[in-house]
Order: sequence, then C-alpha cells, then structure tokens
Amino acid sequence: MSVTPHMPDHPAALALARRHSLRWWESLPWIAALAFFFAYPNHLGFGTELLIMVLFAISLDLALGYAGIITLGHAAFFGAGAYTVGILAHHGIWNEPLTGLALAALVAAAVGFLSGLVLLRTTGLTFLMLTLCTMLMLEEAANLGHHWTGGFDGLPSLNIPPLFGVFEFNPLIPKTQFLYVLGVLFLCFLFVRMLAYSPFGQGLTGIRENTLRMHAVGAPVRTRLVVCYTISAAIAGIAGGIWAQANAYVNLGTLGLDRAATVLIILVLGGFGRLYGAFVGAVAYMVLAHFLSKIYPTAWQLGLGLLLVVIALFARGGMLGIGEVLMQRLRPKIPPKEPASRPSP
Amino acid sequence: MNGTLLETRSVSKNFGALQAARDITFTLEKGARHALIGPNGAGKTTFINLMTGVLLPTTGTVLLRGEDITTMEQAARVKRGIARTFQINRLFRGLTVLENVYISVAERVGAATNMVTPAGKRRDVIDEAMHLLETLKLADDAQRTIAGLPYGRQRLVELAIALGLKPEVLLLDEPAAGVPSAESHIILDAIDALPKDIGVLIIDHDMDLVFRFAKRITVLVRGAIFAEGTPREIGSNADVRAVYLGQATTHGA
Amino acid sequence: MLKRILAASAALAVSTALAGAQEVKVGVVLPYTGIGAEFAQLIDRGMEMYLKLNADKVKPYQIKLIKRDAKNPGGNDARVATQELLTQEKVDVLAGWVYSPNAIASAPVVNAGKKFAVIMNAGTAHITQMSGYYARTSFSMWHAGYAMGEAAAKQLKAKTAVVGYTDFPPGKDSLNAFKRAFEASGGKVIDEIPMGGAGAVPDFTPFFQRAKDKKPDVFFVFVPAGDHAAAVTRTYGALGMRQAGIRLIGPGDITQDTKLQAMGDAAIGLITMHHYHADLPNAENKRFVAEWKKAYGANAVPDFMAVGGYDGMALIMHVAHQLKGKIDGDAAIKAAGTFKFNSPRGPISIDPDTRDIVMNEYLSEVVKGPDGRLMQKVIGQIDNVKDACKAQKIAPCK
Amino acid sequence: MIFTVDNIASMLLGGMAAGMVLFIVSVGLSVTMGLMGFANLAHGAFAMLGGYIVVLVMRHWGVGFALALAISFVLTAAISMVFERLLYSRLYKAGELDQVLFTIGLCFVFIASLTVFVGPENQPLTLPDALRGQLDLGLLQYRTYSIFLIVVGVAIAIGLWFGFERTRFGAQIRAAVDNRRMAESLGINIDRLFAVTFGFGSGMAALGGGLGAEFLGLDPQYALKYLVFFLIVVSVGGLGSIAGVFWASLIIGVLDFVLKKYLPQGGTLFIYALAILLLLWRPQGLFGKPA
Repeated sequence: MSVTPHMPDHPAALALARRHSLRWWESLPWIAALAFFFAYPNHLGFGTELLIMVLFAISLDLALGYAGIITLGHAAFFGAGAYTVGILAHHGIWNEPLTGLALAALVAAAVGFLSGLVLLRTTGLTFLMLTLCTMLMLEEAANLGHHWTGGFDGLPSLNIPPLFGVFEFNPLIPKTQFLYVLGVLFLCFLFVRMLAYSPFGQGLTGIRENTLRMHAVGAPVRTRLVVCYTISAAIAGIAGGIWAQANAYVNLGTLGLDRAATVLIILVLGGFGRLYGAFVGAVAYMVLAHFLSKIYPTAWQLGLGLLLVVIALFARGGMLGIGEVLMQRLRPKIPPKEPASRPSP
Repeated sequence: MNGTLLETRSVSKNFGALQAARDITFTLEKGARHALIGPNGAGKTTFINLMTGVLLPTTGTVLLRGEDITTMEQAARVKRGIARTFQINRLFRGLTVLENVYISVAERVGAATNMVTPAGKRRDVIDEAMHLLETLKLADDAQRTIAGLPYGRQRLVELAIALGLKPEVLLLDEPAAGVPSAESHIILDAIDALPKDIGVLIIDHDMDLVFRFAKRITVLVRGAIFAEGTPREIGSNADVRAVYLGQATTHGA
Repeated sequence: MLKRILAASAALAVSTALAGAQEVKVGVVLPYTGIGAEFAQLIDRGMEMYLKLNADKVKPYQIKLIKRDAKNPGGNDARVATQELLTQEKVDVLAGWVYSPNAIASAPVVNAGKKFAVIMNAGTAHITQMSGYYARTSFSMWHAGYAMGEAAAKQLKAKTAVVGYTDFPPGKDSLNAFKRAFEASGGKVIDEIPMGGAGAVPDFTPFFQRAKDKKPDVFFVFVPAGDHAAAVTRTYGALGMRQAGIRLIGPGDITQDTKLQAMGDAAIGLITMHHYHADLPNAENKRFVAEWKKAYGANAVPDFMAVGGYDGMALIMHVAHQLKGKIDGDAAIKAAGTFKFNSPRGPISIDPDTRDIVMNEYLSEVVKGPDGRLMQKVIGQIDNVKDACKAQKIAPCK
Repeated sequence: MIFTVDNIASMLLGGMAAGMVLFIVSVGLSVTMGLMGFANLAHGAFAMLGGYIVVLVMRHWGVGFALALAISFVLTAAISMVFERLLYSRLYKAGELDQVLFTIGLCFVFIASLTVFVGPENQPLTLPDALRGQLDLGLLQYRTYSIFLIVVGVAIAIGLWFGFERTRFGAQIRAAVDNRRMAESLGINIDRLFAVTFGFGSGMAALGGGLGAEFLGLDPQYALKYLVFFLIVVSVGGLGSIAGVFWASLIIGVLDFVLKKYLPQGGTLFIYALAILLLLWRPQGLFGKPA
C-alpha cells in the first residue's frame, strides 16, 4: 500500500482541521448573558427561563439538527428530569442540587434509551407520532399518579437547599438560579460542541444527510441513533431538572405538547444543526413572546404564526441561515456553501 | 492473486409472488473484473442488495472468503471488506466533498465512535481522504457541498466514498449512469486505476464500458443467471444476443 | 422600628394623598391568550366594571391595572409574570389567577415579594394556605360541593348518588366535598367516575352511560366551566337520563351564565348549588347585570368569574382605603379580614383566619323564563358559607 | 351486566359515532398526506374553520343545518385551495420539518384570527330538533344524533370508496399516490389534482368540524386540541388509505368508548398506548403499504 502523502497545505484539509477551533464570536453569548445579569437584575426570572430553554433546545439540536431525528416528543425527557428532581425533593428523599441534576440526567437518559431502542426502528411520520404518543402517555401517567406527582397541580414549593451549601435560591430575585443555570448551560454546551465536532458527530450528520449511505459505509446506524438520542435525552433531563430546581416547582407543563412544540419552534427559528441556533432562536422567540404578549396578547400569537410561515417558506435555515447567506453575499471570494440542508426525506 | 472472495450459493429472493432472484450461484474471484449485465428489471440491484446485506435471501447462502455471511448485518459485511456504490447517488448532500469521504474513512479506521477528539485532529483521516480526492481529481472541489456539484462530479464522490472503505470486494452499480459522455472518461479512468488486488463487480448497461473493463461477464435475466463467460464468449453467444445484446446495441446505436 | 416605618409610610401616604390622585398599581395575572382567554376576559371586565360603577369609592386613588398574560396553565408563565410584576413594575397588589396550578406556582414568589394578592378564580381549596398573602374572592370547590351534598340529601331527598368529575384537583375537591356532606346526611355515593383531564372536552357518552347503568337518584357532575359544561347537558339530554329518573346536579360551573342559553332545553330541570348566577334577584345584581349588558352588548351576561373579578377589585379598594393607599402586604392581609361588601352575589366577607371568602350559596333550578330564555330560579339558600375544607380541617387543608 | 345485548349495542353505537367524527375529519388528512406527502398539521384548523362557518352561517343567515354544512364544505374547500396554490405548493419538496413549522404557524394564525374576530369563547351549535333526543331502535333507545352520525359516516365512506375506486379522478389520485412521477408522465395534471384533492380534503374536514361540534365543541383552540387524535387515526390507518382511516377510526372510537366506560381511571393513557402498540406492530399503518 502506498504511503499517504501529507497535504497540510490544501485549503480544504486546513479548513476541516481547524473547524473546531474557537472563534472570537463564540464568546458573545456568554458575555451577553453576564452583561444581562448585571444590567437587568429585575429580569433574571425571565433570563433564567430563557437560558433553560436554550439548554433544552441544544439537547434537541443534537438529536434533530445533527442526527436528523425529527421528534415531537422531546418534552418527555425534560419532564422526566423535572419530575425526578421534583419527586425526590418533595418526598424528602434527595434534594441537593448538583447530584439532583445528575440523577435527572440519568433518569431521562434511561427513558431516552428505552424509548429510542424501541421507537428508532421507525422513521418519518410514524416516528413522529410514536414520540408524540409516548410523551402524551407520560404526561397522562404523571396526571394520574398524583400521589407521587401531585397530578395537575404539580409539586409546589420544593425545598431545594443552597447551591454548594452557600448560595440560596431566592424566588423573587433569582440571581443564584441565573448563574447556576448559566454555569450548567456552559458545561453542557461545551460537551455538545465537543460531540458535534468529533468524528462521532460527523457521523451523525452523515445519518441525517443520508441514512442509507451510512449503512453502506458500515456504520451501525441504529446504535448510533440510540446513543445520540440517549445523550440528547440526558441533556434535556438536565434542562428539566434545573427548571424544577430554579422554580422550586414541577408540574405537567414540563412534559406537554406545548413545551415540545415551543422548543421545536425555537430551534427551527434559530436554525438547527448549527450549535448556536438554539441561542438565537430562544432569544428571538422568548423576547418576542415576552414583550409582544405584554403589548397585545392575541397579536403575539398572530405574529408568531406569521413568522413561522415566513421562516418555513423563505428562510429554511432559520435566522442563522439568513445570516450565513448574508455573510456569503458580503464575501463572494469563498466558494458558495449551501446552508446546511435538512435531513433528507 | 487467485482465490474466491465472494460467493453465493443457490440464492433466491421472493417479494410475495415476485421472484426477484432465483437460484443464483455466483463467485467473485480475488482481483476479478467482473460485469453483471441484463435487461431492466432483471434483478441486478436486488442481487447487489443480497450480497451487501440490505436484503436477506429467502433461501441460499452468501459466503465471504468461505465464511457464511448470509444473515450478517450490512455494517459487519462492510467491516469485512464489501463496499458498494449506488445507481442513484446516495451522498451526504449538505456536507462538503471532503466531509463525505472523511465519514467513510473514519468508519473504516474506527475513528467514528470517538466523541472526544475533534474530527479535525484526526489528520490521518483527513489526509487519507484528501489523497483519495487527489487521485480522483476531486481535490479542487473538496470544500464544495455536494448539492452544488455537477452530477458527473457527484458520481466520482460516490466512488470515493466506497474507496474510502478500502474494500476487497467492490460492487459498482452503474457507476457512469447519468454522467455526460464528455465526463464519463473520468469515471472510466478511475475504475481502471482501482487497486489490482480487489475484486470488482460492475453493473452497467453501457456495453462499451463493460467490454472495456470486464474480464468476465455474467448475464442475469428475470432473476436468474442466463449465461456467464469471457467477454468474447458472451459477445458471441447467440442466445444472449437474442435476449439482450441486440436490443442493447440498437439502443446504443 | 416597625412602628417608625409604619408612621413614616402613613405620613407619606397622607402627603401623596393630599398631593392629588394617588396611584395604586395592581398587577393582573390572567390567561389573556390560549384556552383560558375567555375567562380572562370575564374577570378583566369584572374588575373594570367595578372601577366604572364605583368611581366615587375609588377616589382619591387612581387604579392602574398592569396586565400580564399567563396563558399556560402549566404555572411557569404565571410565576414569571408574578415575579416581574413585583420586581419590575413594583406593583402594590397582585390579582388574577384563573388556574389553580398557576396560583400554586406563584405562591413562593408572592411569599418572597410580601405583597397582597387577590385570587379571583382558582378554586383548589388549599391554595390560600400556600401563601399568607393570598386572599380569595372567588370560591373554593368546597363551598358549593359541600353545600350541594347536604342539599341533595335533605332538600332533594336523594338516597343514592353517582359522582362524575373531571380528573384534576378541583374535580377531586368537588367529589370529596360532595361525598362527605352527602354521606354525612345519610346518602350513599355508589360510583365515582373520573371523566378525563381538563385539557380537552371528552365525549361524555361512555361516562354518562356508566352512570345511567347504576340508576342513582342524583348524578352529581363537576366539570370546568366552559366547553365541558355545555357538553354535559347535551349528553345528559341525549341519553335520556331524565326520563330514567336521574337528576343532574352539580356546582354552578355546569350552568355558567355565559353558556346557559346555548345548552338549550336539555338544561331545564338542572339543579345547581353556587354562590352566583346572573339571575340572582337582589338589587345589587340587577344593577350589575344591566350595566354589563349596557357595556358589552345585550347578549352578554356576567357570570361567577366576572363577579370574582368585581369583588376582588372591591376588596382591593377596601384595603387601599384602610391603609390610606400604602398597601403593605402584612397590613393589607390584616385589613382584608375586615372586608364586608354587598356584592351582586349577596353579602360577602373575608374570613380573617383563612383569608377565604364567606358568602351565601344558592340552590337553583334551570327553568324557562317568561321571555322564553333559560334562567336559573333560586329554590334554596344557605347563608354565610365558609370553605368546609378549612372549617373542618380536612386534609390537605390542615 | 356487561354482556347484555343492549349494553353491547349501546357501546358499539356510542363508539362508532365517536369514530365517525374522527373518520370524517381525518380522511381528508390521510389522502392529502398520502398523495402529497405533506405533514399538514393545519388540517385541524380547516376543520375548525368549517365548524365556525356552519355556526356563523346558521346564526346570522338563519339557514338550516344541512345547508350550512354544504356552504361550509364549499367555502372551506375554496379557501383551502387558495392556501394550497399560494403557500402549500411551495413546500411540497421541502422536508417534513419545514412543513410542520409552516402548518403550526398557520394554526396560530387561524387561532388568533378567530379569537379576534369571533371571540375566544366556545361557539354553541344548535342542532335541528329532529336530530336531538332519543331514537327508538326497537331493541334499545339511543341518542338520535349518534345514529345520524353513523349513517352519515358510513354513507361518506361508501361514497368516497366509490369515488376513489370507480371514477377517473379517483384513479388519478391512486396513481399519483403510488407513483407520482409515473402519473405525471401519463399526462395527469398533478398541480390541478393536488389543488382539487386538497380542497376536497379540507372540505371534508369542514364537514367533520360541523358534524362533530356536538361532541368536540368549537373554540379557537380546536385547531390544536384534537390534532393528535386526527394524526393518530391517520397514521394507524395508513397514509392515503380511505379504508385504513375508516377502520382505524372505528377501532379507536369503539375501544376508547369501552375503556372509558369500564376503566375511566386510566384517562387517555390507553388510547396512546393503543396507538403506540398498533404503530409498532405495523409502522406503515393498518392499510398502508410497506415502505
């Protein structure tokens, strides 16, 4: 066999070799979050909710954006995590925040693994319906098992001890919650970023782009999908768990269709399969929802509806997709790169 | 260089009442340049799917170097050295050409399960993929996404992905189909340049390509082997001419 | 220390009052969009109606309503809304809450914010115990449920009952309240049927057929007001349960005034226990309904939600006057205990111990009025009913 | 007690009536999804629009129930065809995700518009006297409207089956469902076929919205509230199969009825579990063709 010559100078090889390196603008979300913390101390409740949505959307991005698993039931994992924290704390079994999150991740991962193992044999509409029904079944189970879950009313006023035994969770001025969520989000993001740029992540994009071909290059596609789905579920579980801790509260809203649809909208709005779509989408959606619904509540729904229609019709790559296209217009030297396409049908 | 690589014994495949493959016994030797021809709907692609594990035979056995792989999963067969291309492009359309080949090479060298190291740090994988693109004269397109590539170039990527697996058995399903004639020589050159020791089975309608390439030809008609022999034997076989070649030549003319 | 602060704040209040109209900021948490939008509108109008009809009593204060959407019954919207009303808008009083989970989720924030908060609808009994700053001008499920249980056994002379309820906490509250009172009065509940969740209206036919099979004297039904209620009477009529000798009874949620006409003749004979309906014959209510129709159209009617908002506003004004506009949470809760008001639903007050409402319950029957429209005729009345759950210290209302 | 004739008959009738509402609303969705491969989550919105038209037309023009249904069918079909030509047609080649997003967006627009223009409250629908009360079937008395729904549902099913299997237009649709490219090469005008089918499917949804209002009610949230059930019926039945939707609706309608009557404590748990099991057993649906 011939010796592979080293071609360090080819621009394509260099681009791929440097693809994972940090860029200056990647620090912007974190700077913005910290700036928000100091600039808007009265909006931290909203900010915390926003950060949790970003984390949840990132977990979905891994499954949907990278591996092309189109699911309508992702809130099942968010809820699994939230209820893990809630049930353990409410019944006085366990309430330390950090280990609580680990348990939330574990339980959500178990739900993801088991459901993934069974459901990922199917694709398309069937998979969509199966994930949806599984989530709704869990929601109904949580509703019926009120002895443990508090049913429709949920588990109120959870007793969550201070973070590291020091920092109290104040419900009115949620400074601790905000920074705690920000920290967890940062760690989870680093993890997802690492996955996304790894050969494993590259393989996931392969599954998304052409499952049949992935089989033909010898990838154990289903195993990969189940692994990805499980990891994604675990992160969604962390998002749910931290939501329960930050709010000291769990209820059915954590695993309903509303939440599943919202996170999907957020991700697609921002642009999926791009790591930062979750940030852009969550900020755009939540800020718009927050302020528009203050001005004129029904207008918010109308505005959101029209926005979704326009995005679906004209801006398939979401807001980041639009940004990329604009950037290319400005820098025509670089060979045109299509906005990352959707999972092929 | 001699020895049987891939072998099927009395393989049949039924889809309900339809018999897509009937009693096919076939061998592919090491270093072979074998062609599989036959009219439309003869079951050629079905036969490839049976060998690669996309489909499982209703009856019969498939052997690789003597090992029974009849019920083995597709992925495991690929690991054992069987690779294929598709009649209709099956590429990672949203990714760059280099990434397409990277995926294939990464699978082969076992890098693909790595979740920790950035893909870019596996320079060995990148370099091998780049090298492959060089040999197929695709290096200039390495950074372009598939969707923006002319069809002929896409066919080359199709081949590059399969070669990234360093197969011992390579099954090419109409490699030049849909390629403008001005560009088809690139495909032909690439096929000519394949490593000598691998066994290649090519399916095609293009008789020029088949006769230029093949040392041996199998004719498939209605799911069964109709004739097999050297190009000369097949070319002079009256029956084959009757059912197939005549028809094809008039088409070609 | 405390005295000094109180004195200072009183002085401040006086000085600003002298300066002219003093603003009282009321943060309103209601589901202005989504499935509860209809209810939000009723409560919202109830509040506005109070301010309009009682302009003289509002003076010298100027009420500023700051409205926030809490469309999701899931709790988090309401919680964030409450938190922001407290920290950003610095409201003096909080009000609203249609869904019980929203009030439950907001409780810790209300506690931390130490502001007076008036619940205008959410009916799960123990909500008021989740925060010492909550006072309720709507009802607890126990008010009507318990009263109905007694009335069913004593006044309607029922021996057996089947209970059908929407399977969420207010439904279970209602079931427990009815059952306890009915069985204490000598009746027997022979079947309990959970009839699906609160999210979507189910087809009630299977549940009602099950109830019909049991042949009870009365069928006590609790469903959330709104679409559910209309479907209940339709199904009751269509399955011929009246002809089978089964009387349909329930709390007033099933004869919500805004839905009554739409129920058609199937609703005639329906017997409910509630603290309000638009046909109450008292003078205060006649004026209220007339003004309502003047403001919102001849076909519009106020209902128990509207009156919850109306009376809630009255309570807020009472507290504002008592505290001279300086509405400190702890003082406000104390002042709320002295609230007595002649409401469209009759005389009401706030129980200083539980901060829950004390009011009359009316047993009413749906009849066809002289104008051909359906109306509710009062056939019995129980005065000064307290929330039985708290009065009798039944779990979870310890 | 369970196995008395009139008990079994009443459960069958009740379940079938509920199933027929599902069938009438969902059948259009099944055909459009099978034919166009479009994940149309706004189907419930068209059903809602249809229901509103029925109610408003009856209320303001004083027309009868039957005529109102006909008007609603025509209007909704026409409106939906405009949407199809102007918007949907741009997304036929897009991925499921864009289609999902687009149609959820449409749902929001419908919900918000109806909330603003008609109001957030439930719109009561008054049935004609003839359809109210009980009907004596000899063996037992049963809700007249349920019997009516079953009769109408079966009639529609037979009509659709006939139209689908026995007319030229039906043959064109079937051909296009099976193989779009082939149908196109045979000279079938796909654009027209899609528009007409879409309009027809939405018209059916409108009928379902009007006929089902007695059970499902009508308010702006309708568009999303029942969507899951329509989707379950369609996916369990198999995309593009009229017989599939029919039988799936009946099975789910009757089983749901029986379970609710005897195990009301289970809530909606069983219906989802049932859907999951059916879909795992036959991922392509009861009557769908294997992929």
